[in-house]
Amino acid sequence: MVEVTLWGALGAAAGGKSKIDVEAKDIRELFRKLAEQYPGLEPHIERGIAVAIDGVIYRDTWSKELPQGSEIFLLPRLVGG
Amino acid sequence: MAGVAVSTTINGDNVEYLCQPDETLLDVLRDRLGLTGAKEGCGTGDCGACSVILDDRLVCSCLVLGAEAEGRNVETIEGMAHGDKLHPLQQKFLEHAALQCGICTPGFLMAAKDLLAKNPDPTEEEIRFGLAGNLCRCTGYDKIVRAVQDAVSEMKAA
Amino acid sequence: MRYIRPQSIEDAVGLLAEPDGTAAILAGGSDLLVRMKGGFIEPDLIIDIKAIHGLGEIRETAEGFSIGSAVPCAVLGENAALKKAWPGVVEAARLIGSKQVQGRCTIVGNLCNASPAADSVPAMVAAGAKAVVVGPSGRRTVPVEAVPAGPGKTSLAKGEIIEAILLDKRPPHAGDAYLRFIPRTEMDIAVVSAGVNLTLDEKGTVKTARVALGAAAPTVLLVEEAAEVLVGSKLDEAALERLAKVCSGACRPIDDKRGTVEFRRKVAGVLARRAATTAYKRAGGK
Amino acid sequence: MNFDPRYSARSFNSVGTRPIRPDGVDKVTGRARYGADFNMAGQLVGRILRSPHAHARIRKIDTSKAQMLAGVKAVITAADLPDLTDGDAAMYDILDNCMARKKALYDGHAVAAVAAVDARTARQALKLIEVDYEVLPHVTDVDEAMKHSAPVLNDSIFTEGVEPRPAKPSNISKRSQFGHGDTEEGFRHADKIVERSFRTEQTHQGYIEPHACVASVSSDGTADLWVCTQGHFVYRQHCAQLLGMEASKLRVTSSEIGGGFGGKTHVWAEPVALALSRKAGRPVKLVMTRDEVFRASGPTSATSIDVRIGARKDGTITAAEATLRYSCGPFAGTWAEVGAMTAFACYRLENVKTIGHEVLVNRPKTAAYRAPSAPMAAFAVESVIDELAKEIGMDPVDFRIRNAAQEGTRSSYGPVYGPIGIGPTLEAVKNHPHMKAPLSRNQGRGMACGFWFNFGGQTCTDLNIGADGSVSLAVGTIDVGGSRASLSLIAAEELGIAYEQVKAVVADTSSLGYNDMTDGSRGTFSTSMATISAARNAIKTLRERAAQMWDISADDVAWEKGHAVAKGGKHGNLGKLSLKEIAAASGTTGGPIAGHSELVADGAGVSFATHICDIEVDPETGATRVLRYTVVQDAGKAVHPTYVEGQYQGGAAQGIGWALNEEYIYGKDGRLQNPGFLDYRIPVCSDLPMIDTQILEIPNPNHPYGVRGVGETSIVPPLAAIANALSNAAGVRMTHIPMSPPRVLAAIEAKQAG
Repeated sequence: MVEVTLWGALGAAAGGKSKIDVEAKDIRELFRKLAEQYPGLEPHIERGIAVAIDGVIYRDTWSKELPQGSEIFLLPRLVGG
Repeated sequence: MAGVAVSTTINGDNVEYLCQPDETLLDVLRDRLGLTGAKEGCGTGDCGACSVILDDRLVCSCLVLGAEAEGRNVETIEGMAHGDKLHPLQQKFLEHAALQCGICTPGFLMAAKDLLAKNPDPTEEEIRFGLAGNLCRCTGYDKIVRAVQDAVSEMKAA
Repeated sequence: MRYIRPQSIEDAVGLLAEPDGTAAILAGGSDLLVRMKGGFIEPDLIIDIKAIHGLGEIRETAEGFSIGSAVPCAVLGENAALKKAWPGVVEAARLIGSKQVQGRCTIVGNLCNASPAADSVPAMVAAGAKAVVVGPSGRRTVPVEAVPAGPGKTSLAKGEIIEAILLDKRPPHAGDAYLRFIPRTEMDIAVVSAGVNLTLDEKGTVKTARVALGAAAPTVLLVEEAAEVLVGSKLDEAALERLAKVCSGACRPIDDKRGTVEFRRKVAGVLARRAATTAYKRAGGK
Repeated sequence: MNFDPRYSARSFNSVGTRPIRPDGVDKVTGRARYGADFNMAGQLVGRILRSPHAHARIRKIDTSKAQMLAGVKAVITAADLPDLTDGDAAMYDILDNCMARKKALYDGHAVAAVAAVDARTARQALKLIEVDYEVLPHVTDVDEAMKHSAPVLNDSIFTEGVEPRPAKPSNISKRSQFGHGDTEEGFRHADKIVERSFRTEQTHQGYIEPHACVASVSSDGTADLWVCTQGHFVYRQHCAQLLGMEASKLRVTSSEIGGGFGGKTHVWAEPVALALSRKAGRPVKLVMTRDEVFRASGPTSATSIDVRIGARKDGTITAAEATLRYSCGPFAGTWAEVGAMTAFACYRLENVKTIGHEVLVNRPKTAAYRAPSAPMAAFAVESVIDELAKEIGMDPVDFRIRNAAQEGTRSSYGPVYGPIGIGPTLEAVKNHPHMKAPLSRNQGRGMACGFWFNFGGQTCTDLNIGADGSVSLAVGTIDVGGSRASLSLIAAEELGIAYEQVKAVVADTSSLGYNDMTDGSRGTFSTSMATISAARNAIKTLRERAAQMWDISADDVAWEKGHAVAKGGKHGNLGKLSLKEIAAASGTTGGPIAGHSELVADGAGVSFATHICDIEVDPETGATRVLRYTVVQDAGKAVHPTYVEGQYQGGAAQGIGWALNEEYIYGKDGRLQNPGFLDYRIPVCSDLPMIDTQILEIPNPNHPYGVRGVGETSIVPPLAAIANALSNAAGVRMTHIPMSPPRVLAAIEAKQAG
């Protein structure tokens, strides 16, 4: 079980919650379960969400494991110049 | 529109071409003669990327008509190196990484060459004002100025 | 469209006077080609005047200097005698555009483009320069300030062309200066500018003065009241203050992308004061 | 992927040296080919007709006269680019931006295009296209656009991120919020609170090379696109999707790129060129004019930002808030959101809240520009930080050091930081000789900090070893400023060979797997990771081949300093085999030797910089001059230090231009007044001093060599650094960027008037 923190706009899509507990071993499973439990999040996941695991931001490595007790933070997927 | 027949010298070679009366020298160089070293950054003389030397004067080739080159002497970036030996300015631009994207580089090299031809030992301020007609968006000019300064030292020693 | 390179001024006048179509004079091309590129004009005939004998020369005469209308501004800066006599006019001409443009642009082109912000014009007006106009009915000489009639408009009639700019020979104790304000250090059009031309007596008192402002009104402003302020003074602080005030007051500027009315007013005065100080020093005043 | 990206400390032979770039000679001799330097046999000239109106309904477009003009081979409108986006709103916006569908949404919006035998004919054809516009009220100002009375650009936009969903459409496409703690509680504990509002005007990336491409669509459904871009794979995807092609049938070749800075991460005219070529059945070359570049590509957001920060007398910040309003052009974006994330990222804050509003206006579509959205937020925040330091009587550097984020700090945008460089850059600035240099009258010194995220992303690299032992490295990230040199260094380092033995090239989209764009400072970070991985794969093969040559087990072969070395006492007589020797024998040991890599380079590691700036002000005219400028930034590990310095200097120069003179100026008619380099004033050579740099190297734990992205952060601090310097020089706090002479003079006069 990991605790996932959602940024503002995502919280609204998850029924106003800012923290969610999810049983997930990696980012792929996290996204799948989030979409199942909170259908409102699905369009956001499709548009792209970045996952910060203990401060390191992952945009595309869906195989990245979520260590127990790590800090998981969902962020908008950003663009750069 | 009647074409204008032009006979001119480009990088030491006699060249003849036919151009439209409103066609710029830049368009002639790039589109008719395949000399694409001069770049069009603005087409209005504000960026210097199309700089060439026309009878010992630095000009924006976008502000010269192709017809005006009749009987004159045009120097472009393609004529700057001698065979496989780079001009000291070209060499110093490489060594100092005075280019990032490189689109402004041919214009800067022509401007720097013209500057040193008229002032072989310029101060930093003279270099900066001498190159003020050439825009560079990548480097902040620092390494360009240093490359010119280094080329000056080398050319004086030679 | 045709491109013609006449060999004589008469041929040029003849071509310009042709009844059909529009003709454009090409000297340096730094305004003409930009306007053509932007699609603002599409002349039927381009008359390149650079092959006309004498138009590419600066001549020193008994009366002063005659600067041919095809002389690039860079050449003005290379003429030691002209630079010594009229440093303000030369520095104004040398501020037009970049080094690349300098090798092409001309003060006559700058004048006939009729931009209120033209750099060389306030300096020429302050210098009392005259333009030699050639047309179908002959030659006439007019003060430079009579040429621009409004932004983009001149008083020249169809078929007329300026052959040269005349500058007087300098008496002793004379000096001129030109300053403009631009946001960058190069490559900009003047936001506002000032040209000052002074002659002094032996003691350093101003005998005659001419003050002209650029980008301060639809055409260059010759501010006679400013000249009156300076004449009789030794450019003391009070005179300079009054000069600045008069110049600011004389402005009739506009708000545009390059500056505001308030800014132009204030800075016109500042520049006039600074240019006057330089001109005074050049005239030998202390 | 079994590649381990973790950093391990090591010494370097090639990395950290400063060799000449592999593409250098071509660039100083005029041989390098950029977007407009390519031609195809029989090519036509493409040109685009653009709306002169800021906002207008397109009632009808009559192209019949243009089509009849001799020499015109194709005329297209939105009808020739049908909507194939299948509900993908972001793609629809790209399509609508490339060619207006129902409405022209800004001055310069494309409405039709032609392909003709030459430029003159194409220009004439444009004049013959008749567009019947119904001119609508427009709005270009970000604050005006938020008002209830403002004309609504898109009546299907209901503000996202607001509960309950608004009943009426508006120009605010999204509200976002970040932060933690209780700011109101925090402000109650503050001894001093500074609150100010700021504005920044819209700027353009200002690359010297206009957008240019040559498109060639064949009757068999395949197509080629030659184009200057920061991401040819992304361009392929977007163009293929908009034209209804299979991506594999569109080959995109990237030319040398004459600057991008984010502006060439978006497709603009490329789909139009392909559509013209498809209709005309001939190649089409389409090059934007400078006027078009300014009116219809690029710009960054214009912004309006409120900041409020409170601190105790001891220098501890107790609370910080910002509300950020960013213009997006006419399409929904996430620009304010990014600004809201970056605004307070430099600081350790218990109570912080940022709110972002995305605002639609009748201006060109906002595009990424180097650390997009961060410079404006940093301008507002770092100005208030400076003022607050003054209010509590603390040195601005010490104040920042006291509140700087560090490892373990919860960032203002959410996650907790790993090892970061803000503290070290501040300490370096504190001890920098620049801070102690004397100043004269009318001169002032300022400093400011900046943050950017940096990205990694999808990356694919091929490393091929020729029989002569030379190495060709094919990468898929565009080289915008010397990355081919850096990547060659990386390959040389990992293989243990000389830099000169490696030649890096950028491969086209048919020759290599997908790569993300060169954006987010990812070029060298991500592709160096992939290059290390590819080199390690090649080394594995090299070891196997050496083992064959020696007839021993590959497990007994190690790779040391560019040579295969047999391990263990029983092979003591075998000596070494160089890469060259193994390569020479490759034909009989199993064929060519190559290493391939595909990976997602995540873990880019955030980036911080602190800048110092000295300014002189002419109090009579408001003119300013930058006297001295110093950049201190963390690079993780500088692969080619000269090009790292170049990134620092270039970003600083762009920031200086933004701070002092660059701005989009719109008339009341909604038309852009200054679409050219004459009046859009980027710094010229004589405007700037030398820009000193100090590279800090705090290794990124998520890269084998410790590399961090370095491209973007340097544009973040200058706006604030200059504003702070100006405040110290002239005693006026500038809240409107650019700090152009009329604005500075007005501020000085207002102060004198009391």
